Amino acid sequence: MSRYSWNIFLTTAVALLMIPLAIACGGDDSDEPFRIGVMESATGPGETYGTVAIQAKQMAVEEINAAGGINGRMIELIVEDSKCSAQDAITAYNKLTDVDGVKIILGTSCSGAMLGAAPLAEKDGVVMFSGLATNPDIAEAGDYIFRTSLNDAQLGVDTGNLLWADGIRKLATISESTDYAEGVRRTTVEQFEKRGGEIVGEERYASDATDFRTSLTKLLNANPDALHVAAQSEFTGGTIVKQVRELGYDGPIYSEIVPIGTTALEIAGDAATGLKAVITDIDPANEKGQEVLGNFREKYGYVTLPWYLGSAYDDVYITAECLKETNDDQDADGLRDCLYEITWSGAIGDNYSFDERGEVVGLTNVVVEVLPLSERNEDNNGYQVLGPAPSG
Amino acid sequence: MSHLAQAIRELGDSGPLRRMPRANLERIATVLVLGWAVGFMLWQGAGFTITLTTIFAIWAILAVSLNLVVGFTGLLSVGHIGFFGIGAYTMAILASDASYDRLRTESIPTPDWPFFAALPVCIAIAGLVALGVGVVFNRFRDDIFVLVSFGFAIIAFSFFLNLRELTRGAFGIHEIPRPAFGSWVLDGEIEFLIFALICLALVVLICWLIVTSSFGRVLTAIREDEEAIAVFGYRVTHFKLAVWVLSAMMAGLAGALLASWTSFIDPNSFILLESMLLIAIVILGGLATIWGSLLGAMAFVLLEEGMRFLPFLPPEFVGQARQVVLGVLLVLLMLFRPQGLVGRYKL
Amino acid sequence: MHGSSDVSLQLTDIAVHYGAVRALDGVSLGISQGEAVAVLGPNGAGKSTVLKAIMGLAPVVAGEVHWRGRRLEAETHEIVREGICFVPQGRRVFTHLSIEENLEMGCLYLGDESEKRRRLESVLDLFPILYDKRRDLASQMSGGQQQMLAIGRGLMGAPDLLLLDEPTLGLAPIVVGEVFAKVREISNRVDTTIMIVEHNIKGVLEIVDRAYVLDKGRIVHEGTPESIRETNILTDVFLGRIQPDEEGGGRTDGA
Amino acid sequence: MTDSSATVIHTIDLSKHFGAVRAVDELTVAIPKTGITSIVGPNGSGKSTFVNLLSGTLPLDGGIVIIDGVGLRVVRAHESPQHGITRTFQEVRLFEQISAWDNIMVVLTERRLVPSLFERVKPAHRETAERVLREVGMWEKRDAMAGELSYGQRKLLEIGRAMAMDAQTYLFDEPFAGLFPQMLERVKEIVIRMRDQGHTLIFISHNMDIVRELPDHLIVLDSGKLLTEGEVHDVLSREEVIEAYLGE
Amino acid sequence: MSVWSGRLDLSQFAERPRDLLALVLALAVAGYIAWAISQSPQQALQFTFNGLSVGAIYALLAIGFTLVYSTVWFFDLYYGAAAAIGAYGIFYLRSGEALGGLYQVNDPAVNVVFALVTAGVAWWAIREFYGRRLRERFGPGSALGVETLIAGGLGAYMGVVLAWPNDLNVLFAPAIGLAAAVLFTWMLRRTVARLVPRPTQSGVPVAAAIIGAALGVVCGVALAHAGGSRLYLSWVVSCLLAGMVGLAFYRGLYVQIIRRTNSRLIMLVASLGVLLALTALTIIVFESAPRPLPDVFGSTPWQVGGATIKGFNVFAIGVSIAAFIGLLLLLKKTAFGKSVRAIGDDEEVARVVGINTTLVIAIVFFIGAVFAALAGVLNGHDTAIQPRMGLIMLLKGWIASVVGGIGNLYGAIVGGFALGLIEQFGIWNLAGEWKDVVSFVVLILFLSFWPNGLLPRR
Repeated sequence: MSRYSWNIFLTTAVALLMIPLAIACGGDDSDEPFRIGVMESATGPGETYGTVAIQAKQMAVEEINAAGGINGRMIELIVEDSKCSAQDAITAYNKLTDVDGVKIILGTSCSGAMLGAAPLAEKDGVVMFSGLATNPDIAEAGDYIFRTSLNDAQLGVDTGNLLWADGIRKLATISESTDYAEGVRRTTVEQFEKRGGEIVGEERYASDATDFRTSLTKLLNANPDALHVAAQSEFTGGTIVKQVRELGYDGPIYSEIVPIGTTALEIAGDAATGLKAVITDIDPANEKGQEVLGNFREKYGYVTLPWYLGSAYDDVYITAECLKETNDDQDADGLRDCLYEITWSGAIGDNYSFDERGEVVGLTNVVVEVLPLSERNEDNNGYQVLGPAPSG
Repeated sequence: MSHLAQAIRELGDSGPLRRMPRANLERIATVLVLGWAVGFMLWQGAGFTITLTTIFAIWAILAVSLNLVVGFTGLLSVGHIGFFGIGAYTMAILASDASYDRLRTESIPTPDWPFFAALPVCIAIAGLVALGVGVVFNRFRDDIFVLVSFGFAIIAFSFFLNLRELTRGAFGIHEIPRPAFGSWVLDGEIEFLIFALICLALVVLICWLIVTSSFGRVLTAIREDEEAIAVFGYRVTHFKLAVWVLSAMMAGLAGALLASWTSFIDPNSFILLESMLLIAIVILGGLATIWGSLLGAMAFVLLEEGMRFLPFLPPEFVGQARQVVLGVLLVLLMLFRPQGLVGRYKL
Repeated sequence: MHGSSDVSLQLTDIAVHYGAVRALDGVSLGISQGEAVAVLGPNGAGKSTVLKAIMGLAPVVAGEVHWRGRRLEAETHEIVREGICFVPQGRRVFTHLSIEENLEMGCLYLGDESEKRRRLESVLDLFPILYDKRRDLASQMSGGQQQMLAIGRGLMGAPDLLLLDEPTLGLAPIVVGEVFAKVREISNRVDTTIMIVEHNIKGVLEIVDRAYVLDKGRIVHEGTPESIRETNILTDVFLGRIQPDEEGGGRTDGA
Repeated sequence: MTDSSATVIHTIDLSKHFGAVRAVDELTVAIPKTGITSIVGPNGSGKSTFVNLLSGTLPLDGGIVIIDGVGLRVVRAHESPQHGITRTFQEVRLFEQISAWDNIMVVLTERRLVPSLFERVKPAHRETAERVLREVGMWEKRDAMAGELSYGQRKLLEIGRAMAMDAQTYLFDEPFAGLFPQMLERVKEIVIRMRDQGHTLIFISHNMDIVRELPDHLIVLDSGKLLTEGEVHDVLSREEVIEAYLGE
Repeated sequence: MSVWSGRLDLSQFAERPRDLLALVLALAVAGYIAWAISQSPQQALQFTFNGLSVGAIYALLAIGFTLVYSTVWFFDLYYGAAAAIGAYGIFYLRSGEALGGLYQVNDPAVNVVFALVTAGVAWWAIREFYGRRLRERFGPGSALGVETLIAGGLGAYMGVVLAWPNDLNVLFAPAIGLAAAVLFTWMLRRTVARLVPRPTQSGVPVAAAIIGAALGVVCGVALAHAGGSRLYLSWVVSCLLAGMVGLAFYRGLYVQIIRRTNSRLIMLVASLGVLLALTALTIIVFESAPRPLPDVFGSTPWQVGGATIKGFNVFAIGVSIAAFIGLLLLLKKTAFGKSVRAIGDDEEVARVVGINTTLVIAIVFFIGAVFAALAGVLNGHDTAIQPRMGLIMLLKGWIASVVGGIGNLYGAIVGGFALGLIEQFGIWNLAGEWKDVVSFVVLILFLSFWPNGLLPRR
């Protein structure tokens, strides 16, 4: 036992000695480039968005730097993986703020991760600026929290209206058990029921599920007019569409952005034809947006989730614009004030701005339909825009 | 176990069993991990060190409490994460002051209790659940116990994810408050760290008292031969149940701390894989020693955070790389040192 | 088939270490064709280890085993094919196999079906009890029958040398007598060389031609049963009067 | 038959089946309180099962066990010490990965759950443990792990562990098996000393030298049934015993 | 295995009330299913199909599990990784065809690793089977050289196959041709030997060799031209790789651990380490997101009485039943089978009576891992793959083998299908997300009432 006591004593002593020492050593650096943190889910369920977002941001930074930077200073991105999980987001956040001394964080791609780190950012006065997180709760997360992605609540209202307008009265839903997909489903159902529709079946699945036939069998047995799919990962979205067709269902399918992603359409194949989705999309008439997509394809050889790509890209430019004013990457308050005032025209839309909750205003959802297999190509991403989402 | 007896009988023919090499490995491991920790602190500075130490404190509570079950009682439980989650969720539900009514997402009742009122409830509920589970699990042993404890971890996770009326499912629960003494809220990182370390110290003290008491000795005997110790007048099931519940209560405490520290929890923190990592660090550190679990938890935390700084490793693979390292370490330990780095017991 | 040398098995300076424990320490012994030899000694003397060293089951760190004039360094499962069969301690039979299958296991490697059947018949002939129950599971038999079965299984390999490790351990006196009788019968009738490790000294000395006495991993005596009965060597060994150093549990006070 | 007032354990129609095998078959025996009783019989005659039933290691399938005048239909292992019974096992079952000292200590301390949480080693425990370890000659080896001891030492330690219980009745399952003469003498000595202290000793053995020498009373089992019982030399000369067991 | 039987003995004393309770439980389940069928026969039929489809995969896993378990008495968690390796092997080889080549993965490091594993396993196998003969003929030095040369060649071949998966059929043609040639030659000689009297056989071997070689060439050429065979050749390569990795783990790791200790839990934890490391490595190589496999035959659903089932699912059911029957014959009829059963009873004695236990157990591990990989492949084609699929499949296979009766082959297949059906019917009026909970609750209930499973090992 004496050896243990000695060991324990040793640790305690070392730990006590080292804490002040460590505090003394933690220095800061105000070197040449502006340092901006990036937290995206490079792995985990939100991998596709995270990867696209990181790449889009890097592309934007390279463009800015190639054009001479901001007031002559370069931008440096410090990327951390938030893995679509609150806990990992907190760790990544702490690493970014404590180790790298970052005051501006672009991210994250998952609402769960965002909600985990947001309270810390709010307390520390660090700006968190996401292009992808859609959970309605984020609106209330604080003063320093911004996003260019549309709130799920709006998406749900639009989808509910669309369903009703298309003559759907009995709806079956299946959604992934993640905050995003659940949020979409919930708001959709709420609006749909408000309009007088009836929900005849509800199923959920865990993110690592690959076999949905049981759930789908039950849903189809309830004879719905339409099926609504809300997925977090393109993979599950695509697979559900495929498997439901395999089970002999030929009615309409409605969904959101995920099941019409490139990977999802590749998995679903012809089964996805005719699938309708309410998404935010880059206006084909928006030259800036098309240019960004073109550059991205040239650089990385693929394009997926174009709107989120553009959103992540715009975030960097908006931040850069504000840094021009503040000229200090440690001045989070200045950045915040700038963001509240800014009106921006970029890849994802013209003249959008932020309201007092940090929510983006000035962007709208559209309804799209997936094309038959033979008509899909790289330029149309496999779907056509039917028009703006019906209101009311 | 009778394999062991068999082997020993055979060896007994030719003299006493060979002694395990008790080289200085223990001391080397200790110094290595501590040195690593110190070096890390010096290199990284205070802020991050505080975060890491807090994570360490929480995992150490888990590891020490799991060691009571695995190392001292010989029940290889992979389901400990379930109690951790129960503690965290109880704290979250009771103490969260978020009012979800104003939001459009799933809403749950939030009684908005203060931290210290919710804490005993967290511990108690983890203990109660453990009692129920333990009564059923008491009959299982060895690899079947491993299997059903896998089951418990999965069932617990499923409840966190799917019992939406209580846990908000995948949305998670946020705005979980920090501990507060009256009006003094421990919202600083250092204050919380100290609080967590005090909790850890308490848990270590309690565990130390348990394992050095008569109760602890009985546990080790149960680990070695359940039927034999029963003949000497001990109700084995009660002892097993008691240590299972105690250990679960400590895990519940760790969960409550986690919830309060991160202020947000969702089911992703309580997946099966985390539980497998947890058992890996307990075995890695050493079975049937408290110190070993502390060492294991420390190595575990340092491993992940240390690997973030490896230049050749893309950041997104740090978690996986750590898992690879832990897996390989586990294999090597089973090969050369089945009792773990500073352990006192071989499975 | 037989080697040129009179000595069929020769151990030279065998040392076996289990970690720090020296189970055997320079043991040399030999057996001639047709002999029956006993290895005696107290617990922990290394008796069983001698047999295990021959069978390649013990970590031999030094020394050589020669079998029919050639060095024996095959793996355990190949040694059986060399004509050495080992009947381990403790009635270890395959409990989930029938008696017949158990016996077949003794020469599973043999391709020749008719030879297998011939051996099976001769073994069943030697053990009539087994013949009656040959379709039953081995787990349903009594201890004595299991021991017979284990010996029979050893004989299925048609061994030139049969190694028996404590064949009477834990058996009732009546069965002990039977086992010894069978061993004697095998030794005489089938003309098999036998090496037997036993703690029942009285019984085993009746049936062997020669015996070695082991203590603490060394051979302390070798001779005929008579010579062992005459000298006090066994008493000395068992009471620890030889080399009273080292050994921990074997204090002689109070004896 | 021994007279019942001096009987410590009395079984009536004791039965135990393993599937179709009747390991113990309606066994009715009485074991006298004083002296040493030995149980012998061919392999598989149910000796160990009998001991396991008495100590509660196996549940009864039928019959009654009367211990000190108390009739039991169910014997629970953890209650057997309350009936004054303790035992050793055929395959030595020590707590392998704890020290010899702790192996003894574990049977000395508090049985009740909650008090045991707060109990530390008391001087009285220490004294008993030391006494027992010295008695079986294992005092020098007290810090060694039980699993690292030699076979004989393990046997001694197991007997020591039973002695530390200070019970009325000791069930020893093959205490002499596999021991070389020197160790054997020591175990014999211990057994005699315990008898002289007034304990009841019941042991199973195949070693006929010892069976002839030590016990006062002999019980012979055959295929789960009582073959015969009585005074040692008388029993050993009976026809049926010679036929079923001794074969000389 | 005295531990095991001892434990079984102790738990065998089912008291009357427990039996009664079990009966009530069984009746309740039967009643529930009858009620479900009466509610919606079509859904019940669909659920049955679904249950049998997944049950086939569980059964396949459980069979392999049981085989290994009843030989070495520990649950080898590597099986989870084997399933994932099997499935990802297909993805690795066929990623150019899946997802329109979106995620091309061909990593030289991975190829080298598998080439080395192949070489190592081949080296070991040659030594084990022919080592003695080679040494006797050529002497130890040159024997070693020959062995190394052959093994190195095979390893390099595997490396090449993995590096150019798009030409798998061409690359495989020589190997298949050679195998076919040997097989045909052997068959011809045997047939001739049966039909023709002995003395007139002088020219037969040469003729047989020529004909056999010709047929082999035909096979090889046919294969090289059959582009569609690539997918199914990938199955072979993938299962083979998983099997070899399993064998390598046994020979390189488990044997060493067994030599040092003999504790089932130590083995279990070691294999847990293997599982953790391999799962993480799979994620590192292939990323954690799920991926689909290319379409196979039988992907279009059939309508049967209002329910639909894919031809591929029927195929999977057939595979698991065939695997079961094959294994059963192997165990009952062959000397190998007897060796396996003998090793299950007592490994050391089996060695002592002349069984090369290392070899037999290695083959058992190989077979088990191949079955697991096959299960992974079937599951992957049926739905999709993701790196952690192995863990879930492993647990389901484990449950199936325990529910069926530990160490009993019949139990494993019954358990597998039973688990598949129970899972489906269990969530008849529960939400689908509770599926895993249902299987574990069933497991725990089962173990409480029938500790030995449905069909215990004698």
